[in-house]
Amino acid sequence: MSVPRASAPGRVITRPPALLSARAGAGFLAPAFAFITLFLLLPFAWIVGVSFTNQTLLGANADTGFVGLSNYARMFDTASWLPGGFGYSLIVTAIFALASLSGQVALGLSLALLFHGRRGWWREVVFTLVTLCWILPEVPVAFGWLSFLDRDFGLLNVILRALHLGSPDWTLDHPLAAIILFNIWRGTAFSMLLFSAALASIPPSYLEVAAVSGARPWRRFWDIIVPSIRPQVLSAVVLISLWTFNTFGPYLITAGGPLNKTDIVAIHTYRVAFRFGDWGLGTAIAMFTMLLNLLLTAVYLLASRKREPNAGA
Amino acid sequence: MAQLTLSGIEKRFNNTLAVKDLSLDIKDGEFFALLGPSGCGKTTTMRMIAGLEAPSAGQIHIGEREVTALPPADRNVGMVFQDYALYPHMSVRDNIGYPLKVRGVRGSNYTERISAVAEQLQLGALLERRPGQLSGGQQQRVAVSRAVVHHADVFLFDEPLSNLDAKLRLEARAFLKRLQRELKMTVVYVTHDQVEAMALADRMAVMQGGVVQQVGAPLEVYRRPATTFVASFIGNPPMNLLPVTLERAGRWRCGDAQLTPDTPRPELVGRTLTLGLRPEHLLLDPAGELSGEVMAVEPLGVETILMLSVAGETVAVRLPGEAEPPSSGTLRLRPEWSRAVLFDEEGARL
Amino acid sequence: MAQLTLSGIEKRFNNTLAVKDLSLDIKDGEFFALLGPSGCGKTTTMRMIAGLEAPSAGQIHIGEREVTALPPADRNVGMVFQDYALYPHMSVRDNIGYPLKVRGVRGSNYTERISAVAEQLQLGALLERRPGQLSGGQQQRVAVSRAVVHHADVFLFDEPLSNLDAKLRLEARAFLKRLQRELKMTVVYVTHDQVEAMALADRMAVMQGGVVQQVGAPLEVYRRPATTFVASFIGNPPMNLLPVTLERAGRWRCGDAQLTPDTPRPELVGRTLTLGLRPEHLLLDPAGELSGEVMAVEPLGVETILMLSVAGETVAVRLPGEAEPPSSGTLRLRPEWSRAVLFDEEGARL
Amino acid sequence: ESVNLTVSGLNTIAQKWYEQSVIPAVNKALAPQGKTIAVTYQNTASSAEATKQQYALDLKAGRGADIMSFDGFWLPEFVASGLIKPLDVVVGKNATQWDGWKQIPIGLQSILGYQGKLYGIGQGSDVRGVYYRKDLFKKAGLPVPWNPKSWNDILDAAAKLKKALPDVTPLQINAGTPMGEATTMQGYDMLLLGTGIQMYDAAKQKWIVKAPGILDTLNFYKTVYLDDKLGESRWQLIPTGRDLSFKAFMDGKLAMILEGDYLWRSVLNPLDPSGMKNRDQAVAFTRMPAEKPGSGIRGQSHVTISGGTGYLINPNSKHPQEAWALLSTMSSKDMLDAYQKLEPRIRVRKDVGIPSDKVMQNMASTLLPITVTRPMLPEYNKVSEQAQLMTERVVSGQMTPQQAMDAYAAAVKQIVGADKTVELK
Amino acid sequence: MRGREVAARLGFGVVTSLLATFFALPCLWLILAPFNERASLATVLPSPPSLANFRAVLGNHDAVTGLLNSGIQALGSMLLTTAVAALAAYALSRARVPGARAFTAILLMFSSVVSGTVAMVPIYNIILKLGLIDTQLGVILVMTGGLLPTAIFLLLDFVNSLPKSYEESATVCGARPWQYLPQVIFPLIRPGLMVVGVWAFVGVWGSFLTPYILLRSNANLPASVQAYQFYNDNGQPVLTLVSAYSFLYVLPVLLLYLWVNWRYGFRFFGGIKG
Ligand SMILES: Nc1ncnc2c1ncn2[C@@H]1O[C@H](COP(=O)(O)OP(=O)(O)OP(=O)(O)O)[C@@H](O)[C@H]1O
Ligand SMILES: Nc1ncnc2c1ncn2[C@@H]1O[C@H](COP(=O)(O)OP(=O)(O)OP(=O)(O)O)[C@@H](O)[C@H]1O
Ligand SMILES: [Mg+2]
Ligand SMILES: [Mg+2]
Repeated sequence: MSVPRASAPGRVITRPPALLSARAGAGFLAPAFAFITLFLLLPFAWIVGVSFTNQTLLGANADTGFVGLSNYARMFDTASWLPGGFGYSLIVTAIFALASLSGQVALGLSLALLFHGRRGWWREVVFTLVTLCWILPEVPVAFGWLSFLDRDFGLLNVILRALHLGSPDWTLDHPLAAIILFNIWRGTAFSMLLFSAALASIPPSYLEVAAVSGARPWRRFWDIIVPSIRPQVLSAVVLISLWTFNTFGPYLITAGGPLNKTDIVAIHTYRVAFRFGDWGLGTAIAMFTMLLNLLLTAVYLLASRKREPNAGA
Repeated sequence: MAQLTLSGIEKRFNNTLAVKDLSLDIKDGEFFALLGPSGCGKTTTMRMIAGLEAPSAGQIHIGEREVTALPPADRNVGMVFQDYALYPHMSVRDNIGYPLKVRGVRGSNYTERISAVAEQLQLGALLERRPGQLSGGQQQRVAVSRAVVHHADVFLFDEPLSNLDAKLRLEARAFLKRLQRELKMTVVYVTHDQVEAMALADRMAVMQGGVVQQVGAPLEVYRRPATTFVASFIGNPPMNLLPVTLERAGRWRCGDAQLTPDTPRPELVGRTLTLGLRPEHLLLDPAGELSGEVMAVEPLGVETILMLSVAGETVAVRLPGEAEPPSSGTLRLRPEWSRAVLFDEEGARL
Repeated sequence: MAQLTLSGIEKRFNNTLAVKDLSLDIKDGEFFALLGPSGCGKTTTMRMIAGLEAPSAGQIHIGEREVTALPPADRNVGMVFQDYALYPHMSVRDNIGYPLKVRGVRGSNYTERISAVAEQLQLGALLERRPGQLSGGQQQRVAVSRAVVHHADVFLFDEPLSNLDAKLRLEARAFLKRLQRELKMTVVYVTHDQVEAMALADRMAVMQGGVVQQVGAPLEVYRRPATTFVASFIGNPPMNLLPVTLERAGRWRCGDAQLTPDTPRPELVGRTLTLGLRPEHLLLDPAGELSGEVMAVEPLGVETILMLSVAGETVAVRLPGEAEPPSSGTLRLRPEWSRAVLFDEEGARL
Repeated sequence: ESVNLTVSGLNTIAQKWYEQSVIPAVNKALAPQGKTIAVTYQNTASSAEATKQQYALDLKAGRGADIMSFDGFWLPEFVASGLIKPLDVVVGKNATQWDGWKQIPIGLQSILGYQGKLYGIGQGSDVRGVYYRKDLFKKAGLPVPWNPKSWNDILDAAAKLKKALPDVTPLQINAGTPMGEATTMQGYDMLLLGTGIQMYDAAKQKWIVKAPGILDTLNFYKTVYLDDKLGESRWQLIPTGRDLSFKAFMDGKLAMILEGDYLWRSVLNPLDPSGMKNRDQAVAFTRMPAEKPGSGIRGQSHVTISGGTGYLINPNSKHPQEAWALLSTMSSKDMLDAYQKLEPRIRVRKDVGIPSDKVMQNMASTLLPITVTRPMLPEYNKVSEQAQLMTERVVSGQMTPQQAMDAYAAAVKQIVGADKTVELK
Repeated sequence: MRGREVAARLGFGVVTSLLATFFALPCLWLILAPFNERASLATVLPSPPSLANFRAVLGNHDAVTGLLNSGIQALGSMLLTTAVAALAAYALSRARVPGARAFTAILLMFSSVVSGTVAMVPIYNIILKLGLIDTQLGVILVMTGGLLPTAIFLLLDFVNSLPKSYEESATVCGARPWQYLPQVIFPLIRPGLMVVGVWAFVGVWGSFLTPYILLRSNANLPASVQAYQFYNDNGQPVLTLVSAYSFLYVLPVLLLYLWVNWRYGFRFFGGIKG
């Protein structure tokens, strides 16, 4: 039998096994790509463009006039760091996002850990409850919270009074705490679901080996669980940060006030762009926010790339 | 090292009884194998010894200490899991050293003890690698190192070799046996591979459905299986089991064939029993009393396995490697009566 | 059914050459085994036959058809994956029928063909179950049914038995062999278990590092391994390999021992070669020329394996099951010269 | 020929009115021309910002409802961006020669008029004043009916109430940003007008950014909310504050409230399930006094301010004549009389009264003659927000009245340009 | 040991009950207020419970239509998003697109900003050009565009964790991608599709701004916009009606979630590792 050679070995470089040919893959991606181009990239281009103009919704500036970077300069003028300014809003947002993030991760992780390896109706009840807080529509839920936080009739204060812990006026005296609490309440489900999936993917034998090796629960948590779910923690941190940074929900609780104490970036942008129709400034703020988000995403990509080379078997 | 005593332990999961009234006495320095088919309760037994599962009844002693209610960390056992459970985020060194680390061993003591074990298990050069960069055999040795780095009283191995390929398995087997001898370890070794159990164990227990069927030295179990289950589980191919009716003393019927055993057993006349014969104890003989139709021939080199249909049962016959039996037709067989075993209606050896 | 021809196929992954210049001619109706250690390229070869991997060079023919560039769906092969890849959301019936469904077979034709196959593989009663409700052995039969329900030209099995426990494995082996005979299937069977390969295959290829070391009938490979690698891979325990120096014709030296072989081989004098002897071809004999120190005794029932240290090498000796050799001390061994094999410096048989 | 017209901003009651009265009437009127009209409704509820946004987008795209409900003070911005056109352009002489104009006072015509052009027909207007609880006043030994002549009268009454009824909040005057325009119109403007000035000096065409009147106003707030604690400052700072004040008033926990006629006809409406069954017995209305008698705007002793809504015709309408026919019909006496049966309130036509409600009728007749409107300027919104913020800063104690006014001045100067502002001494 | 075990169980019970209470309490008002004829922000048991609020709400034709429209828009977007995202995630996972992860991560960041208030003007104009203003399809398309990146991101994890041998065995069986995708792959990642589907449904069901900007006719407006029927002229909610309408508005989401959770389990696969 003659053995015909296609070519000398080493010259032919076949692609690694792709289950899907590049053509079919492109076909599958096409609808998503069309949607994304039409409804994300195109609007994005508009935002970039308008951020260099003094366009307003109505009035004499309703048509575009190029103003260079002056919108960006306006964002950080001297009034910016006073209540109501963008700089002030950034600080508020940073506190809001950091506190919400740590709260959500801590609470979500605690719930996931508490129920790790447990089955049964109680777990179903708690998980359903927490998940519902996440997926129920924002507006009705906000009414629930307004009621919950109400100084006089709110359940929170009813309980606190019963415990002789006073009855603080949440939306007036601690508005930032109130919306942080609200955001944690609303978002915990995501990290809880994420972490319980992550915990379920840790082979039980990892923890058992540690137990047999003499490690106590706290030790097992730090030595085994934390390193094992690091990638998921990273995902959670980035996604929650992104979502928290851009959430508008607290508007329904405090409307950004009082005295702009809860003027987070999304609310600030809403006020500038929607209420005052100042598109130039509004889009510039959106662009700046986007750059901050981009930074976050980049850190995420770098961090997740770094762990790849020494990923285990 | 210490001896290990299980007294009447039992484990119930909801409505399944995974382990039933199990008592074992494992001696100091003994290599003890737990053998049985999948789901028979081997792992559950071992997890109870380690403290990973609480027994529903019974007691466990390690040495003089009762450990039944102690958490795993307080039992001072070493354990190797079936999947090794090496930590992918730690180097080989830190994997091996983990039991030392949690006990607060630090500094030079820490590195020295790891090096000593790694030397012994020929892992010296691999200490800085991650488990993902090791072959299966190397991973197994790391898992063993982690179990032995700390001087445990009892060592537990849960099917440590089942993930290895045939050749590696042979090597690892010899290695484990040597290690156990050298360190005089008390070992409980779980496996469903009877060859492995026989090759390694000083004594072994054969389990089925949560119940120990037989405890004994490997050869004893091989030669005199306590039940038909043990008979059909041990040996490769396993013992052939044929139904026989004792019509008269010294005249047994098996299918159409009339058998004339050495020992007539008049006391059993009239009963229908099971005759057990290992494949090497059925000899090809034109004058044999049994006849069977050839179904398959498996030439394995050192031996040839002949599969026959005798009285409706599949019967294996072990022939030397050079034998070239016909691959079809009917052959006659002669039992080697001195090796035959007889089981009663419930499957217990008579 | 059809024959299968691989001509000089080769597979390169980035910088590893997984399969190198492989040519095989598998006959119509033949049971062909691909045997080799982990990572030697068995799966890669099979995936190239199925079309799941594109060869970097060479051609594949099924029957008269060149299929090298065809997608898997056009090759008309049946395949059983190592993990079975049964679809958990479909009933057993729909799993088996999937190849028919995608080919537009409908109605009574569909159900009848499934029933026929299921009957043959004794799955008739399980057709409405989900794969998750089946035992390992049943799952394997479903996977096989799915591969054979459509009349493929070639059947590919990738370690189909490696997930089964020892007893099931034996049964499944016999069953597969019978099926292949009945349907006259052309089968390529990948395994790393040499016993399995020998029991099943008409011919087998032993691979190492992407290169075929030997192709032949099982017994031929067992008796006359082409290389030291094959010698050490086949057999359980494998062939003992001892370094020998041919000092004079008929006078070979192995360590301290002087050997006097049957055939003096004067043409090889002066070279240092490797002597291969299977464990069953080393006999205990007080007058034997070789001496070894006992390292371990493994009484396996039907046989006893004795591990000795001879001239610095570990040597296995196969003894009958009843043998009770001393578990320490020095024993003398006599090679059965007629069965000895000699390998050159590169490891090829002379 | 059947013409389909779209009308935006009709609430449920108005839609009922349309079905029962307006559509049959307009079809009868058009019958001679062989035309019929069908109407599609578009709800524009939600916030004013959102509605404006929707209108702006639609008008820019050359679309939108044929007849659009419009808040009068949006006009300047829409006119400035050229999105709406006067009636004489869109409709022509049919509109200019409508006989209904005669029944609408000039001041109310300008609800939808800007710079001398009419863009649509106003429909309703409103007035503001003080509501008080007769029962509480009697308990506190205050006279009923009560006619305060100055801010001090109000403060005195409040002080008496506070003393006599410790768990009753005496007074509510809107402040702070959460209430939005309700702060500017019902609170800040009502006080500022009492000092004799308005936010914008129409004669000089300048925004008044510093003035003794502003300080007086802020000091009044400070007295009420901080110094004498006559009001609940909390309500001014949280989003639900205005509702809480309404509820307190209904529950007899609030004695006086400065509000629009909206409170009377809607919130307290006894026919509404959540309204006040005994409104007519417990609640009385009185006009808001100036700071001192005669110190109010135009030398008035009482002040009020009005807004107004109406409907205009979309310049993009394909059927402007039919739209006009509909708009004029719905603004006819017959139709508005019919509407008053469903929803009685202050209408723009002189010949349309408020038949079933003497209190409302009284408000309209005493206050409409002395009312003012907000400045019709594109920047108004942003300035108004600054005014709200100014009151918030005072009421919360964050700034003194002087500091708050200074901050207000600085912010307004930035919004409108320093040359368009004036500081009064 | 026994004592310690009891203590541990007790501690677990107390801690989880407290957490559950924290999550349950703010929802209580939503359940109680609708049945209270004089509902306020106070969370009190209605005495006597009444259906008057519901009668009033259901008597409002536009509001009822709004609930149906919400259903159409949410279901439409859910199906479209899930289908398009599943195809894309499959392609990204299997066709070896270089930089697939960076691509989805950056899109994710985009979507969280671009779907906010400032993007409404260009989106209005795009839909205008497509001739879809005041159509439910327009809303469905825009919502799908906004939801896709996250949907792809979530699904990618599910597809990546699926052994390739499923598709390989299907191709060897003779199936083409358009056969084995619906027959084999999608059923296998169904829990993922369900999570994404529920999440998309909820996202659209609760969205206000997009439908508000794109829709005009009462016949097309969803419940989130029609809820303003129950606000008074001064933009304040009429709590009796709003609470009843909220109750009706929340109910479908609740039922959908409970059904999916019961039928398929609402969970992530192995956690999102990115
Ligand atoms: N956590 C558990 N909950 C319920 N049943 C269990 C649990 N663990 C084990 N079982 C059941 O107990 C029995 C014994 O299981 P065990 O794991 O001990 O078997 P095994 O002998 O180790 O089997 P294998 O060889 O398959 O590992 C089985 O029937 C199993 O299904
Ligand atoms: N997709 C791939 N990319 C890169 N290298 C691969 C790939 N698939 C296989 N290889 C390499 O090719 C070689 C042969 O692999 P193959 O899977 O064929 O081995 P095998 O003989 O089937 O082994 P096993 O018995 O472990 O299944 C190995 O070195 C493996 O690491
Ligand atoms: Mg087990
Ligand atoms: Mg393989």
